[in-house]
Amino acid sequence: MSSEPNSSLLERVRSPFEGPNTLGNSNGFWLTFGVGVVSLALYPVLFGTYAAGERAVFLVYALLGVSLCFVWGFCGILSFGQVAFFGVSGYTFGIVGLNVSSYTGVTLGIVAGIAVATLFAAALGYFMFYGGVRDVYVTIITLVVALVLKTFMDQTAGGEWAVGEAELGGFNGMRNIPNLAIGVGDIGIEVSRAMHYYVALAALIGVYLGLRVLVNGRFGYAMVATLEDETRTEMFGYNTTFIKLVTFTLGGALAGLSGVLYVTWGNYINPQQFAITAASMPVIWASIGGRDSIAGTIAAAIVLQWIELQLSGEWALVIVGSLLVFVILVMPEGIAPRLRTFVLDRQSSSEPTTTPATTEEVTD
Amino acid sequence: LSEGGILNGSGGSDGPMIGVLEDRSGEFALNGTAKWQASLLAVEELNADGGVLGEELDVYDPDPQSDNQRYQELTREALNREGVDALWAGYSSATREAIRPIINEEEQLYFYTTQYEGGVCDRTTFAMGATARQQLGAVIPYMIEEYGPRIYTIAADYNFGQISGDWVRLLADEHDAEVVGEEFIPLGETDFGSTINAIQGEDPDFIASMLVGDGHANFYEQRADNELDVPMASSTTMAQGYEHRRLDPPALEDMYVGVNYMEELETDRNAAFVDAFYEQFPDADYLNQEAQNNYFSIHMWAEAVEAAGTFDQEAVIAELEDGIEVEAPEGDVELDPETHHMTHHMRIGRADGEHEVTFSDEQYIEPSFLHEVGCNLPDDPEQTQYEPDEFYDEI
Amino acid sequence: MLDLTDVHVSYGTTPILHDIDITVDPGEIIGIMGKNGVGKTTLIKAVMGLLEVDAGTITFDGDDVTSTGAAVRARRGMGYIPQGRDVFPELTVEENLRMGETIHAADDRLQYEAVYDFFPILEERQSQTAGTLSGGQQQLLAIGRALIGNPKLLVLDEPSEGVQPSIVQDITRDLQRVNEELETTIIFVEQNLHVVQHLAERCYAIDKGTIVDELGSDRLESREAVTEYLAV
Amino acid sequence: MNGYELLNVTFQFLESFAFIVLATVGLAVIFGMMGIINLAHGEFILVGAYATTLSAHQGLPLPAAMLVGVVATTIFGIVLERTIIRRLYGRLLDSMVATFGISLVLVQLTRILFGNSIDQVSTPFGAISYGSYSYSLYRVLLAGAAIATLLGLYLLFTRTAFGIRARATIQDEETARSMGVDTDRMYMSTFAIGSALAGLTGALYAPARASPTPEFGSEFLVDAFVAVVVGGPSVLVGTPLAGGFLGLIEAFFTFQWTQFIGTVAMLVAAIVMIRLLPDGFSGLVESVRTSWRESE
Amino acid sequence: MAASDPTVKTTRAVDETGERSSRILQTRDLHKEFGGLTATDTVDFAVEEGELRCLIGPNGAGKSTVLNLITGQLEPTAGSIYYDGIDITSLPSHERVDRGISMKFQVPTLYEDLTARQNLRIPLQRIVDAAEFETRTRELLAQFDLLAEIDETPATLSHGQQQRLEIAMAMALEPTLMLLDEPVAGLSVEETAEVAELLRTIRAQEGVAFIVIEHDIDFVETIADRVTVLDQGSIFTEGTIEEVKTDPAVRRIYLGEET
Ligand SMILES: Nc1ncnc2c1ncn2[C@@H]1O[C@H](COP(=O)(O)OP(=O)(O)OP(=O)(O)O)[C@@H](O)[C@H]1O
Ligand SMILES: Nc1ncnc2c1ncn2[C@@H]1O[C@H](COP(=O)(O)OP(=O)(O)OP(=O)(O)O)[C@@H](O)[C@H]1O
Ligand SMILES: NC(N)=O
Ligand SMILES: [Mg+2]
Ligand SMILES: [Mg+2]
Repeated sequence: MSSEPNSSLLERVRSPFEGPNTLGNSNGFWLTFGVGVVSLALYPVLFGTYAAGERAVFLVYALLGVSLCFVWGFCGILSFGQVAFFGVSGYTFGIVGLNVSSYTGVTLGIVAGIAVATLFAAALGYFMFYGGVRDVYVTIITLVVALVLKTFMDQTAGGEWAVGEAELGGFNGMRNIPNLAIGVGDIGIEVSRAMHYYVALAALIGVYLGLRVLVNGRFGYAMVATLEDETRTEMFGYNTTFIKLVTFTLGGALAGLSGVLYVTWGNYINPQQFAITAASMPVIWASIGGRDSIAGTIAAAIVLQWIELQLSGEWALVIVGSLLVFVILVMPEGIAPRLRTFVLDRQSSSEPTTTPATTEEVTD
Repeated sequence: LSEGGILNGSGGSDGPMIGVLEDRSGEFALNGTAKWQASLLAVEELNADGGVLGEELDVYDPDPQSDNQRYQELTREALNREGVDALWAGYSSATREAIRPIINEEEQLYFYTTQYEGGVCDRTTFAMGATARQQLGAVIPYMIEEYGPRIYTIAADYNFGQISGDWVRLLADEHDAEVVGEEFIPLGETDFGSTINAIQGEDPDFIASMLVGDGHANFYEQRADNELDVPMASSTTMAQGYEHRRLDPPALEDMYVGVNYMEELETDRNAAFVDAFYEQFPDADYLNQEAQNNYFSIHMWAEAVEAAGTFDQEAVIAELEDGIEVEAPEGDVELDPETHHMTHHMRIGRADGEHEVTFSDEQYIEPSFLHEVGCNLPDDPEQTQYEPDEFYDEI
Repeated sequence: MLDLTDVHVSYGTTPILHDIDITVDPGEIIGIMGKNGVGKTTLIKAVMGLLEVDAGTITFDGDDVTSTGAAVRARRGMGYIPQGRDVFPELTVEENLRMGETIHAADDRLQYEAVYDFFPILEERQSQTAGTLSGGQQQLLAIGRALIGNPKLLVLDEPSEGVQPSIVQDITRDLQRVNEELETTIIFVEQNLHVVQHLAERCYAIDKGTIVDELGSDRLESREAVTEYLAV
Repeated sequence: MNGYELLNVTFQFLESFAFIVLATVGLAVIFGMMGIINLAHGEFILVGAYATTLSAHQGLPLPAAMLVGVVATTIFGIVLERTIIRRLYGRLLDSMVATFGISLVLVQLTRILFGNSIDQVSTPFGAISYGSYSYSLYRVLLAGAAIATLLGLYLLFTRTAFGIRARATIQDEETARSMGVDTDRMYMSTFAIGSALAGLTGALYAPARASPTPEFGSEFLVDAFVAVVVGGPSVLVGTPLAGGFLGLIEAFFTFQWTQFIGTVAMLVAAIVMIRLLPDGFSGLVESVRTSWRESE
Repeated sequence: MAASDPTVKTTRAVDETGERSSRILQTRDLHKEFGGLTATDTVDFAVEEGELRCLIGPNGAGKSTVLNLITGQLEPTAGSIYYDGIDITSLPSHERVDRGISMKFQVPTLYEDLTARQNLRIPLQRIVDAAEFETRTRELLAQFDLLAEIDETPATLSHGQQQRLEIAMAMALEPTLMLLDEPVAGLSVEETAEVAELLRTIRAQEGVAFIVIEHDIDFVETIADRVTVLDQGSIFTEGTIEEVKTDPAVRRIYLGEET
């Protein structure tokens, strides 16, 4: 499909990442992607490690957005419950990390956090998909699950709600959660706040590329087929219920990863993470970025968080809310797919030279 | 991605700056807005008066929206990027606890101005509000005397409410009274039908209410609807969320609250303060106790800076620890150097059937609990929160 | 009764129909035939006002209705039976029929009983939701519903699709009866040879978006002439 | 449980039932009839409550003020429908995201315009006393209002031509148009009815809750969503059953333990119900009705 | 009524033990109710290997219901289904497909965002390795005369091409039983003839058995080995198309007088 016959090695490297299930497969896209990655990698150099340490949370949340984009954009499951897996993972990490001291605890905590989130997603997914729950009802159940967790965690303020050393803390939240580290006993590496940025960035890029391989492979075809027409896909011998379960579980695992990165970043988590506002954020990022565009969702998550931080006056929420309405009305499929169409149109009307876009134009 | 450029406040200026993180939206907007306004008023006055150490004072004041995660982010922002010389932040104790690790790690000079459960003994933190010991210590004995010994406690379900509940038990024990029922209610709860029935079932002499925030105001409303006429003692109502103004009478009838300040205090000094406040903010809803605490503590900080001759936080802390007295709208108040808490003028404010507030039993009360447990920050610069259940068997 | 003059229709920028001229006199039964995808449904929707025309005029019952909406045309006396099973799936059979009442003022409509006379199965199923009827039953319901409004012009899009042969025959007869007894003009799209031959008095053949032939009753008699157009 | 306690539970049930039903109807009509998930539903209620409260402060008697609340919310809903919502028909999930945006804007605009709270109007009617207990009469009467609302809706949507047309329009707009229905107006009217119901809820609860704040509406949202789902696609059948079932669970658990346990029990029961009855109560009723009809 | 019909009796010699016979499909007492409404009532129905069976009958007779019961889209209220000697009554749809049952829906429902090649990959990747995708795809498309459309998306294909692509996708699974619900509804005479031709070739080449529901009796005539007439949820009669067409009872309930 390429016009350059002598780039075959490059093509071979690229090929597992490309396919009809991802929007961006062109040279221009990969160039843009490279520019995006490099600018994100250079951010600490340009703006200092302190700023990077603070902004690491943008990347962590972007990963949460990706977890939704994956289940929603590629398998049609709109989950308002990604924050539930995120939060459960964060709390689990906290409990393990606060109880098992030293690097062992942290390492165990990472595993435990992601594992519990994954199992939780699997259990919830089993309950829903094998129970015949569909469409918007899935959305609402996941939302209600998040709200139940919020209600429950909110009342864990008393001393009786401690797991060993770790106080759940109710509305106060759980504090003094250890930093990210890996190792056993006293031997290991602790990730400083500034380094956290790179860990989050690496996780984000790794997950991004991994998902591209996945969605363009066998399983991806099955997911997308399920998304487009479940009954029909079943008639091709696919167990669509199982496909949805696997997808949902994987989405839960990704949200869990993001949850671990979150609590190790802020050393804190509280029930507000399960509230409707928090639960809506991933949906907003994916809607604006483009639900079937992973890169679009990442870009939207980062840009929107940045905008929200900049706008802190009383008009902030008015502006963010209006933006949301505007995007849904004007570009219902999201910005990234729209940009892609725009770029493609331009290319076909002018010379086929690819103009490297700026970071904001990363389309997937 | 480009960073910076549109930063809030005056990131660019190198003059003195304080951070004021107070809620103007979310669950605590009712309490936080006036805190923010009174802070701006204090800064305005300082600047009109030639600034602090001759320099104009800047404020970093984004809205944390009652969201503790945002508080953490903004606190880091204030400390590390804005480099504020002193920080005022947060209404609820949960907020304070969320940002305390950051403040302690960075050894930031921090003023927490809400009335609270008490016990914080941190080297760089100054608690400007009255403690549960000061408030409940004033109002609970009064109520026992006035109405009888059977107490029913309802409190917000988080650290503040739980520890305040402990204080009620303790005070009950000290005064031969009894807590006949106790219910901790999650923040944001708005249905109190069953709570009211439960109270009616116990028929206590009075209710000790440490409810917090918007949602909980519904209790008072529903109490009136259900014609539950048991009197109430509180450390949280009226002086903060001005329920006596917002709710229709007689929701707050027979509410007795231990306060160091309310807008309604009839002193000349307060009248001037109230006038200045509403002149600056004509649309303001209410000038609450915490707003007064912000106001006087900013002036107090400025005095300490002037005395130290520098904005250097260690020097200012040293100056504060030297003992300082300010003319607050509530009356002259002193900082207790050992505990970093204030000796306050405590009054019992009572709302009648028309929500008219009257004050009685003014006492000048020291922050005694921390003394008892041995908090002495100039000598022993620790970072601890003492809780009453560690020291009293009665709980 | 109905005149289309030089009508052009497109979906967005894709032109579908061009230079369409059709004339229907009162009381006539007109067939329209053509391959799949040539634009028959598009034409019918343009007649009903569900699609806007790019050019040309449509007059109905003496009035220019080119720019009036579907609802208005329906109330002026066009009854429509859409292609496929476009009944309201979650309304009951009876409620679907009641929708027919919207078209005309109360005094001017056919009673349910008359419809139930035509299609007894609908009476049996009156309180079942229409979505759970079999395909053929849904088609009957759609016709019944249109009849309730007592339209002057009945517009049908492939009424025999998915309907059992005996009922196709019944429908053909019933439509003729409607045409005679109620003096309803009928225009229909069909692929079914039987229906075209037995029902149509005159027939237009359509291909590549335009009318390519017009068959009078004489040519409609001939199976060859008709199948040629059905398999254009 | 003695007699008085039984009364306590009964009243708590009636209060829960009324709350759930009234919180839900507006949302349910807009969701069930139009396929729009209105995350700004709470803010529609907010508009009703503010309009009621503010006009009561202007000296209007409470019933008149409530009428103002309903009318204001209706007009507000129509304006929103004309400008934004009508572009979202058939786009269920998009409608959810867009209305969430609307909700953010409305809450914050309310705050900017009216501050952090407005003064309350008091609850009428006083309390019923029994033994050492008492219960607010107004709150109990709200259950009556809930039932009356449901009854009215039932009649409107099943007994009137308007109702049938509205439902038909939602199911197949094009065909409805070809049957002479002005579908544009149908959408608008249905949305207006949903808005009016939200406004009614706001008006009824304005005096029964503490002073309205910009967050007033969010209190209703969770119950409303849960009940819509548990109720199932048919609003008229589903809403009262969901209200009754969830209200019973909430009242019982609240009575036995605390309000908090009651809330959690209700949410958990809702999740279990959705699992057991993916089509909600109305789906269950539908299939029961079919077999009953067949067997007669 | 059905039980007393002699033609049904002959098909009743079921291998209850699940033993293999030349019958690829056998249903026993298949009964389906929708909340009290009986859609099918004790249907005993058998299809031989490689046979093309047409299922006809009045609207609402339960034909689609029978098909959906065989694919597993619906669960029977009572009765069982044997496929290739094995009881598949409680298997989920996708496992039935794995065993060789394939279904083509009436309305073409292709994956709209995928090209013909990618559409075919969905069934193909179930049974062949990635290395063979391309050759198999080309083979199939060639067989169905769609090779030129390999990179086209469904929207740009004609109705007839879409129908063929759909059948190609169903065939990609190499089924032993294909179920078609009204495959020529709405097709022109010409296209109908094409589909009939296609079915005959497939059957000749691959030995696939078919169950076809169709109201177009001319079409049925050109393709069917045997015809089963369903009425009111029960088998009314079975036989060759000639037998059925001339049966006055069938004419009365279904075909009508003309034709
Ligand atoms: N909504 C639409 N948008 C774009 N193109 C459309 C749309 N609907 C139909 N078309 C195209 O317009 C052409 C004519 O379609 P139409 O439905 O009128 O055909 P038809 O003759 O009724 O076919 P059939 O016999 O299959 O019903 C087809 O090529 C079709 O693909
Ligand atoms: N989901 C359902 N709920 C209730 N009744 C149903 C359902 N599906 C089908 N039925 C009923 O079952 C009977 C058989 O329907 P089915 O669709 O099998 O008929 P069919 O023979 O395929 O008819 P047609 O030739 O018209 O397609 C019909 O009376 C129909 O109304
Ligand atoms: N300090 C308080 N009220 O949380
Ligand atoms: Mg057509
Ligand atoms: Mg059928």
